[in-house]
Amino acid sequence: MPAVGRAIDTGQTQNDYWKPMFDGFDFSKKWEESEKPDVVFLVYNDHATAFSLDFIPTFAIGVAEDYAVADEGFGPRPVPPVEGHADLAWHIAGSVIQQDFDLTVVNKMDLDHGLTVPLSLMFGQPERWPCKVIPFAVNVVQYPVPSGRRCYNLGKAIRKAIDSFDQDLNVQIWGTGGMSHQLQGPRAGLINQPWDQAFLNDIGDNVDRLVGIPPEEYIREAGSEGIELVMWLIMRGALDDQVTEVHRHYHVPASNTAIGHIILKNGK
Amino acid sequence: MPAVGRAIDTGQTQNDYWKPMFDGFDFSKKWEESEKPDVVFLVYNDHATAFSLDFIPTFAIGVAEDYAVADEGFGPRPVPPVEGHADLAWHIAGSVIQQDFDLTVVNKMDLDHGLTVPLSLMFGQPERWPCKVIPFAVNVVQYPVPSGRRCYNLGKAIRKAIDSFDQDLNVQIWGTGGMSHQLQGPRAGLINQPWDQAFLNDIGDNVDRLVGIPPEEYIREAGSEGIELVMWLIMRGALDDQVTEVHRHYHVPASNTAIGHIILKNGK
Amino acid sequence: MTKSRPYDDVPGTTVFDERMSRKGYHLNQFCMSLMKPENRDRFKSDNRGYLDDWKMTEDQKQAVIDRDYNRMLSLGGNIYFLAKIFSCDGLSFQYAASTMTGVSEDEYLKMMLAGGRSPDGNRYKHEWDKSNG
Amino acid sequence: MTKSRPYDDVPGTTVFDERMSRKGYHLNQFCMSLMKPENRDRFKSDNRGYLDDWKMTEDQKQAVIDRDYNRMLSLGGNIYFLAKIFSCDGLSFQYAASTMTGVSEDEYLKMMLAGGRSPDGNRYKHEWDKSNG
Ligand SMILES: [Fe+3]
Ligand SMILES: [Fe+3]
Repeated sequence: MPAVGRAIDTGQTQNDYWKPMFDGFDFSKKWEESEKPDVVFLVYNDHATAFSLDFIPTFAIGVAEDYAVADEGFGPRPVPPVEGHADLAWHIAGSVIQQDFDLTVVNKMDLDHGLTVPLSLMFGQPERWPCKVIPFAVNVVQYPVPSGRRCYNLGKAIRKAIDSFDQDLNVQIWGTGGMSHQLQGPRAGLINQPWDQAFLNDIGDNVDRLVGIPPEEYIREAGSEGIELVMWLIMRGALDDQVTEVHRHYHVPASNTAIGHIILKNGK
Repeated sequence: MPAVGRAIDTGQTQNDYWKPMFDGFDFSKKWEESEKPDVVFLVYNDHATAFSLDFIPTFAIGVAEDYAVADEGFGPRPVPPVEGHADLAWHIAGSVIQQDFDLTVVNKMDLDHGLTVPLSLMFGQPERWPCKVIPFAVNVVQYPVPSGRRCYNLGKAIRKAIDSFDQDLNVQIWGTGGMSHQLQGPRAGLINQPWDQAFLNDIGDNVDRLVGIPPEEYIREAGSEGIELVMWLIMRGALDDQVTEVHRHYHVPASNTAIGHIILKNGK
Repeated sequence: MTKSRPYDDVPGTTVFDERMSRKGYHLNQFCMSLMKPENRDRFKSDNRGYLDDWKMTEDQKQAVIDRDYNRMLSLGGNIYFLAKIFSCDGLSFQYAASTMTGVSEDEYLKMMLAGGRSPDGNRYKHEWDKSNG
Repeated sequence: MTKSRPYDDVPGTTVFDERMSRKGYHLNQFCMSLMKPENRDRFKSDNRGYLDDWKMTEDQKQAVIDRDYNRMLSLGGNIYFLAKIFSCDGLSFQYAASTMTGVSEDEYLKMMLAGGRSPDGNRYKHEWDKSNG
């Protein structure tokens, strides 16, 4: 979210307000340093930046060699541009379209905080991002948004595509998006900690429950922007049926939002 | 195709070259006059007009109130602008996305000959088109294109959406695109009349065969641009399983292309 | 389509479906334009003049000038688009959210520090009607 | 990915898959620019000068200047994009197609009037190799 980006960009991560949140990422940053991914397949939502109402793709995959950082109304964030992995991205696009997912293929788009804040949280403030990124944008702005089940099945198709790629790469899948939050209207500020905790509890070993949650439950229980959690199901679909939890962190508040993250690795 | 548009726009439809082709539409024009559709759901392909390589949607539905006629490099065709049917288009978009087709929703796009030439062929040269149009663009330019089976199933989802709309409208589905043709390379000019005739023979009562045709068969047998025929399968999917053939016409050549059309109505 | 939706009974919340999107198209496209610095400058120096370039309703323009975000939401604005307005004003999501809830930014901040707004009593419109009635 | 595809053995045909699309991105985007009259005017009055504004390879630029459509295809051009060039020249698809087949427009027209190019002998590359060898 923009406020987290600003805290990072203005050096406020260690003040009383932000420290507990950023501390939760210490482990994850070290873990990334040891894992050294070649590519992150980064599932995120564009926040009315690359896509206006003129053109609203349900799922869009970036196949470019590089991407600029967007100006969302207050100048671009001071972070490095993002390098793509065109070979793998095109391979996934082709494979997933042939598995009956009707992607929009994108050669040019600016990337907003939905993509760059997760990079900052996991990689800090390097001169250059330590790996390549395939941006995968999901429409969670204009209803109807894709169902949780559709997202989960898409994850499975992406996994099949990655497994059939003929280069040996260390690929991570990130599902992003705040946990419960609502940014709009008289109900703004809604946070549902028990609901979020149940989501974190089930994403590893009981994802079937999560896959069946209808959009109105996200809105009612997790706030209008809690719908972003369907993106986590794409990540989950791309992993093995059996996974091991490596790390988990949950914190309230980050500005208007409950922020949670969980690291899962394939196999028990 | 552009040449057909030019023949219409420059008053050459009755010369020796074009007359046999245009005569094949006499029946169909009269049929449209008696049918008086309220809305045509028009499945077509954008020919690098509204969509550049920057954004390539597999399936895009137009939900706008109106659309301009595109300038494809020689000025816009002298035909009326196209009126949309936003109510029905949004209803279909919502329903079809919830049936797991990952549409791109479009509020603004200029329409090229892929959409306006079929309108001219069926409606002639009116001051104003006699009905509203929902443009539905299918990617048949950038491979991989959607499979015939995916298109056919999409047609079924569109039908379900139209049937559940709460206004009583006379809606027609048009699938467009040339039959066999190849516009490029040393093999340009390929026409496969027996293959086309078999396609016309089977689209009514033996569509299962057509649904299984892989892209390489279209390319090999019907020319690189023959792949446009997958769009006919969206139309077919939207009709009843049992249909009656009302009219059929096939002619070679129209410039580089075999031109065919068939009118099917629901039920035996 | 004005059919009811399963989320219509959530209180204090505007779901950006096609009913809202069709109302708010020009309002939201105006918001997108503020991603360009030159447009922000023009808008800042003359709100009204800049807005008059857009096919927005008078109500929409006035709501923007008033920075009345709840009104903008009811007129088809989507929060991610509207964010371009308060970003251009140099204000945060937290500030904007507080104005929508009718409490001061400070009170809102305190609520968030205390764990945010509870879902209890905030799931259904009838729960709000009761507490107001 | 340079894996072979089931259509690679079709002769005289370039299928616009990602291998071609990645080569031809800037060439094709240049073509799209010719949908604007002012760009057509600039291009017509100075092909080379206009092309130098685009991140195209020298080979691509020369192929455009030469109106060598087969060469443009081999360098990643897609026929629907390339159509903007011959449309801008006031030429037809039929003319452009004839230049790609190496016969005169008149001969090409006659072939089409006689029912077009038969698929027989034109389905597989080995059929063409044989007839050339
Ligand atoms: Fe977000
Ligand atoms: Fe065509």
